[in-house]
Amino acid sequence: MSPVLEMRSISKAFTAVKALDQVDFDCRAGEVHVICGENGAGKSTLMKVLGGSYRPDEGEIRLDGAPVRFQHPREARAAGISIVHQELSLLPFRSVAENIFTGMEPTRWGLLDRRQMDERARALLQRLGSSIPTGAQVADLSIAEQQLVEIAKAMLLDAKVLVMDEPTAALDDRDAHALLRLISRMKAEGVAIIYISHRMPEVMAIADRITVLKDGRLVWTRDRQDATVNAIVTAMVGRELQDFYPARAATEPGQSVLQIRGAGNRHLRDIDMVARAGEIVGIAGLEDSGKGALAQALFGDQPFTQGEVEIGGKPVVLHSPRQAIAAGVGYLPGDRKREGIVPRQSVRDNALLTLQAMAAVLSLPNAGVRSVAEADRNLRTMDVRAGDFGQEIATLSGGNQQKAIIARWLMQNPDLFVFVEPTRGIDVAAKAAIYETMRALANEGRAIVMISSDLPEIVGVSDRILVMHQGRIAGELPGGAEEGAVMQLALGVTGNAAEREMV
Amino acid sequence: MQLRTILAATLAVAFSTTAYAQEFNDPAEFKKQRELLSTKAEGPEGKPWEQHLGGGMVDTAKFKKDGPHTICFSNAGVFNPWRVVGLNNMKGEAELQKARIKELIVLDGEGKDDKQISDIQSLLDGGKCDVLIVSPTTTAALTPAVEAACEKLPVIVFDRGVNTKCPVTYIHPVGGYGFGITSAEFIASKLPKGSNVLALRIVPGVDVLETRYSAAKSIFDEAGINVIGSEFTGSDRAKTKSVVEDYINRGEKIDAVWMDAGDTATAALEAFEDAGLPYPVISGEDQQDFLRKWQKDNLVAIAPSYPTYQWRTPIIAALDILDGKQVPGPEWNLPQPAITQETLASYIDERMPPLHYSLCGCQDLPGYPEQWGGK
Amino acid sequence: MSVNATPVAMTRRGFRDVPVPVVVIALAALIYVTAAIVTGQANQISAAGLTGLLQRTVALGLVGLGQTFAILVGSIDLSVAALISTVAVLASYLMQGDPSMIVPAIAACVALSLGVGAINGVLVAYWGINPLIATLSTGLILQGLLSASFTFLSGSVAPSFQALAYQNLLGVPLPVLLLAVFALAAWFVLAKTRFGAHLYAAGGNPDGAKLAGLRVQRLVLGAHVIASFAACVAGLYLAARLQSGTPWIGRDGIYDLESIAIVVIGGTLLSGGKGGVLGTIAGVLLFASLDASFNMFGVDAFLKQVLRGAIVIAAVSVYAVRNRGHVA
Amino acid sequence: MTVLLNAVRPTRRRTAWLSVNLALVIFVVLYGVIAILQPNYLDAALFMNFLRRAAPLIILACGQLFVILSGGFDLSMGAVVTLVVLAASMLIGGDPDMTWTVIAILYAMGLAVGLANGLIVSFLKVPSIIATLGTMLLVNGLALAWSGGAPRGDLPDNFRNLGRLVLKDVPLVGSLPIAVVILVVVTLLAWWGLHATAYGKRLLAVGDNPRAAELAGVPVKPTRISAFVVSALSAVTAGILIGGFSGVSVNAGRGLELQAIAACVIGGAQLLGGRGTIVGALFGALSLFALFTLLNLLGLPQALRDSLQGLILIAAVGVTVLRYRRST
Repeated sequence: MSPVLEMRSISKAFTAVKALDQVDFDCRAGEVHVICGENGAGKSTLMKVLGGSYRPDEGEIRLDGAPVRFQHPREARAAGISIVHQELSLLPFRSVAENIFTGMEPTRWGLLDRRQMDERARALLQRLGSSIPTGAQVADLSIAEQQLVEIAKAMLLDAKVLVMDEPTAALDDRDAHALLRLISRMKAEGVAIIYISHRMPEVMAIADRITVLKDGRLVWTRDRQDATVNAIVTAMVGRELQDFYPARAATEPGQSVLQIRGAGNRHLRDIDMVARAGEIVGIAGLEDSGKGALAQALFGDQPFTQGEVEIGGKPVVLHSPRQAIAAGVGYLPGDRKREGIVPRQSVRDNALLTLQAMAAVLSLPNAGVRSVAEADRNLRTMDVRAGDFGQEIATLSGGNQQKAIIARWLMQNPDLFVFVEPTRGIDVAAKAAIYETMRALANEGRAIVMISSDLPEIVGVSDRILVMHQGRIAGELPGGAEEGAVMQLALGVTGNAAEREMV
Repeated sequence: MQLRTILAATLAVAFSTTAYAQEFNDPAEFKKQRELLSTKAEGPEGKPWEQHLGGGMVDTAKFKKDGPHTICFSNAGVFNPWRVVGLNNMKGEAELQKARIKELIVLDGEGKDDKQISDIQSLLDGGKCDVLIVSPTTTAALTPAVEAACEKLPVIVFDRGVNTKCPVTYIHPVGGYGFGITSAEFIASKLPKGSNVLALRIVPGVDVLETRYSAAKSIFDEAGINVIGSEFTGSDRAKTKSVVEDYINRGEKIDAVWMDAGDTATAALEAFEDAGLPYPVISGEDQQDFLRKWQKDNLVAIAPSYPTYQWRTPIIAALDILDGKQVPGPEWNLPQPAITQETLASYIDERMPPLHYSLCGCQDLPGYPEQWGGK
Repeated sequence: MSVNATPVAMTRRGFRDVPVPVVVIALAALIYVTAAIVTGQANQISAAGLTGLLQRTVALGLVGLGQTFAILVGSIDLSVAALISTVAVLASYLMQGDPSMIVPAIAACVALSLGVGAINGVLVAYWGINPLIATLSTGLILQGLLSASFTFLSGSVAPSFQALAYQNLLGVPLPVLLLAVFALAAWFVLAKTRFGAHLYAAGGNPDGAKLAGLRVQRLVLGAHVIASFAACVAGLYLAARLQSGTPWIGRDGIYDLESIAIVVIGGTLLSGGKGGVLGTIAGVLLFASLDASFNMFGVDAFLKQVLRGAIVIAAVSVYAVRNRGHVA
Repeated sequence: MTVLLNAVRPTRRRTAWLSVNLALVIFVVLYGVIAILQPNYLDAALFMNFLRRAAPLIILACGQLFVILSGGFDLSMGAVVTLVVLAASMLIGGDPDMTWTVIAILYAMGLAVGLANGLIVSFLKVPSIIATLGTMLLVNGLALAWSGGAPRGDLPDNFRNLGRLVLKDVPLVGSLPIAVVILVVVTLLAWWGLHATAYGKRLLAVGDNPRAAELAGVPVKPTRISAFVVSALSAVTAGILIGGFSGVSVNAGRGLELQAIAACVIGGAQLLGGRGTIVGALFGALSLFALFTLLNLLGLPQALRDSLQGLILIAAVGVTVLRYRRST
């Protein structure tokens, strides 16, 4: 069977950097072709070339055998290439139907045909197994629902080629599984699907073929049967990663650093938990289980309204991030771009920000030369790769930005660290580095609370796992527990039902 | 110097589109106002706001009505001290006549023609007014609204006119040419031929101001006095001072300063003080700060006026009209005196604020001086 | 692009659900009626009084409708005041009272304003200059050229043109009808056409809109052209109403800042993507009824300014205070 | 403001001093032309006088920069200047003994206005462009209502001297206006506050990404409020200098807020926050003022001053944008 899409010798350079170098890629009708690669490997650039956002410097794209050149995304879209973007591209204040039809609005007598929009949107969503009301405003939907709208938008035109760029990054396991089921269905309908992901289990579950990119070059393309996780990871990072997850704590955890009794607020109820020095406590749960709310409460961002919290044995009030920081809490936000970095400031200033925030208002910005040196040392410890720490942080890759924010907290030396989705959207090598840092921080006697939607990560990294369901802690599991057991608690159902959900 | 000319010319060419300026040089009006300046006023002695210079009388019997009356006033706005003092005069006059007035309704146009038109409309719709006084923002713009009002009420227009004869009377002092004539003739009389005068003006394009400059310019030309510059200051003291400083720094000799309105006169004088130069001959206006400085520093100066007492006249006219008495009209020319060295002392009142206009004719009104900001 | 997905409890009922324009219109009516009753001028609630009220909305309303387009695409237009002056002056200068010049004069004004809109659009959308700075600058340039070229009231419009501003049709003043037609057209474009939907998309999420195949730059340019066209109509209306334009009617009318204020008071988001015509009309009605009420109460000119400032803040804060994020 | 945000893309740090350079270059060129036309502008005394006159605008620009860096605008500055000049004359009433007390009161008023702006933006979540538009109307109205539309009372010499007195025969510089001393002190203070304290870094972070700043422990609301306070206090300082330079006037301060914003922008500050320097604002303001002076010297029609200001603004921002583009 000849491929629907062929990309031949695609090259694209930005000023000095070659983002793509002679990359060949193709995709057949009815197959799922997964692209793997570290951040910066060129995956997104390749897809932007395909989608008409970038024009390639050299190379050729053929669709159904005919060469095409896209000047604008609209041309790619018209040619049958649909892209589900990693960053949501929705309009928050418009309805679901309006969002799905953006740029493709049906008209009747030259006017918007809203009835047709509603009907077709409803049909599309039904096909995706969703019953989101088409008139709902997108801002009122959950992230998962928004992701579905995004997919419906991409499927509006009977696409020949459907590109999904980390579509499960924002989804919890339940929603991710639903999405994977959908993909198999579309595959059966003969759509050529290009799928980008960092989640290895997912990749192995749905791929027909796998392509690995590294540093803008094609490493290899193989059938799934001929690829192993190890081979993929090795190809991605260029070396073997034996111990992806670091070893668990060798010693027994020490004294309790964090103790919560009977705490709750609008989203949380009856929270009792302990985190001890030297351990990593994983918090798992579905999207709306309250695990995010727990992190926010621990950091005083959305405070507890009842119950008691002790840190280091002393009762504390956590009504604002500042109070939490003063009480010895560090916090790595889940959304790096919106909640982590201050993009136009230097890498160094980003690392120094909390120190500056907690210092006396009119003190020297860097509290003396010492702190600059310390910031640089921490940045180097975290292996932040930047030409110069004075460079704007927005120019760094996501993984490096994340490391710089961890460096920010190293300056603060907190007793309790809250990590929210620490590796979301980060490539494999940076992931491993972050896990190692977390373990090292724990080994130095800190307590770590890690909130994550990534089940393997929860299971692989945590010493203990707390699973949340409907605003409560539904149960506790030891580190290394079966993923299924975690899921079972997260869903709040019996074992068999959970198994069914998983399929 | 040559470079400057070239630069200026290039820029001017680059920017000049269809440069268009309305003609403000009306020799007939110039002549008329020059005559009016020396016309003997008719009316009560010492009450210039009740006097008139020549002109006829109009019969108003048809407007006779039983009192007390509601007088409505559509004001252009109170965007400068002159209008603030004026409005206080009008309110003072109304207070003085309160036995005959039920209410004085004042709507403020905020300097927007469009709003003033609507204001007049809503006064008519409100149905309370017995007579309407209008001080228009711009002549042409308010004409249709005034015409509409004339059909329902007796209308009195003052300060600026309208392009219609329908109002019962149009009250105004001699006018802009008169102002320019008085001030420029004084300066010309104090300086030899070939002297330099700097003209400081507020903004371009305002009829009542342009005529002042046009009159002064022709007198200076006649007398052989050079107008070395004509600059707009926007009534901004800092700007005025800077402009004068720039002229001084340029090394030009300034023998006299002519101003089309006096509110920044003291700022202009300060520029000379700061530069350590003697004061020039100057024409200002009848504000207290200028008069005091004049007296204190023995300036060679004159203060022509566009007297604020004209704001009293419309109330008087309105009541007369509603009583069916004859009033001067259709144009009511008020005297437009100037303050000279001889009369200076009598116009200075230390109790009054610096920007108070001395020719307010308000000394006998109730509430003086507190209502006018005095002590 | 982030979509505000903070899980708001699903108990959004009551006051929060009432659309902003409705609240603002109710407020405007309340203020006006209260003023009329308290000051014993109940006749201001008559047809004549209300017509007078509507008449006050025309100029600002027209500009505001155009401004709505600019703000909806996430831009802003500060050049409208200068453009209004320019159009008003140009119209009266070209007509010089000659009815045969009405059409050429209007054509020239429209052409000029479309040009200004296009320049704004190019600077903002294609050159990437911050819209505040870009339109402030074009406004300054226009104002300067205008004041330098026309030092005074230049000519006057043709009498038959002027009549348009003063005539009634079925008891309603023509200008009010003009505003109504314009508002209806604007509403129609925004709510019923693809172009309108695309404007919302361009403002709500420019990157997303581009990926969905929209030509965002063209849309922003289009919105600016519409904003300038609306300012042109307002300028022509003012020229007709005032017989001749002065080079400062736009500036004195503060049409730039006031038009932004009414759009925002009407619930349109300054960042774009949300809002609409009804809100703008509500905003201008609020301003007009304030004006009329101040008149009825005889509020002192300076105090009026104080109250207006306070009300602008209060009106916007009523719903802005619900925002959970940071505002700058 | 999505389009606003996207207007200038984040890039290399080089651009920060590139834009400072640009303002410096513009200033040097303009002043050079002035000096060619009028060679005595190269005298120390005349340069000092130039600085004396530029001092209020520079001080305003420094204050405005704090608000711009925090991501907002302060449109109320001009009104604060008006308030200061009127209030000073009313409160002092010509009594030299009152001067220092009154100056303290003026700063208290500025503090109140700044706090009001900051609180409205931070807690009522009204976008600053609207909030400060409201306070602009409000403060201006209050000042005029209080003074009855015309200032009462004179400013005594010891108050006037702050803006007017020039010390002669000062070593090194020859003549030295008090205003220049104040200017230097204020600029150094502003530089210290912004570039030499933790506070400055917080301010940049708040303007850059308020949510991230909050989660890094920055007290976002107090920081933002303080920016408005700094801005209002700088307006008070400028008001005192303007009152001192030229005396009481109701027009003092009109339009200065836009000039201050323009100065910051010419100096390379990024609207909506995150990037900008005091040195940039300083040279931006000097450039603008040099432009005004040059136009005065050329004797060009007053109006063209606006046009040229507009052109310079577009050019300055346009060049910056193009440079950013090229470096990405």
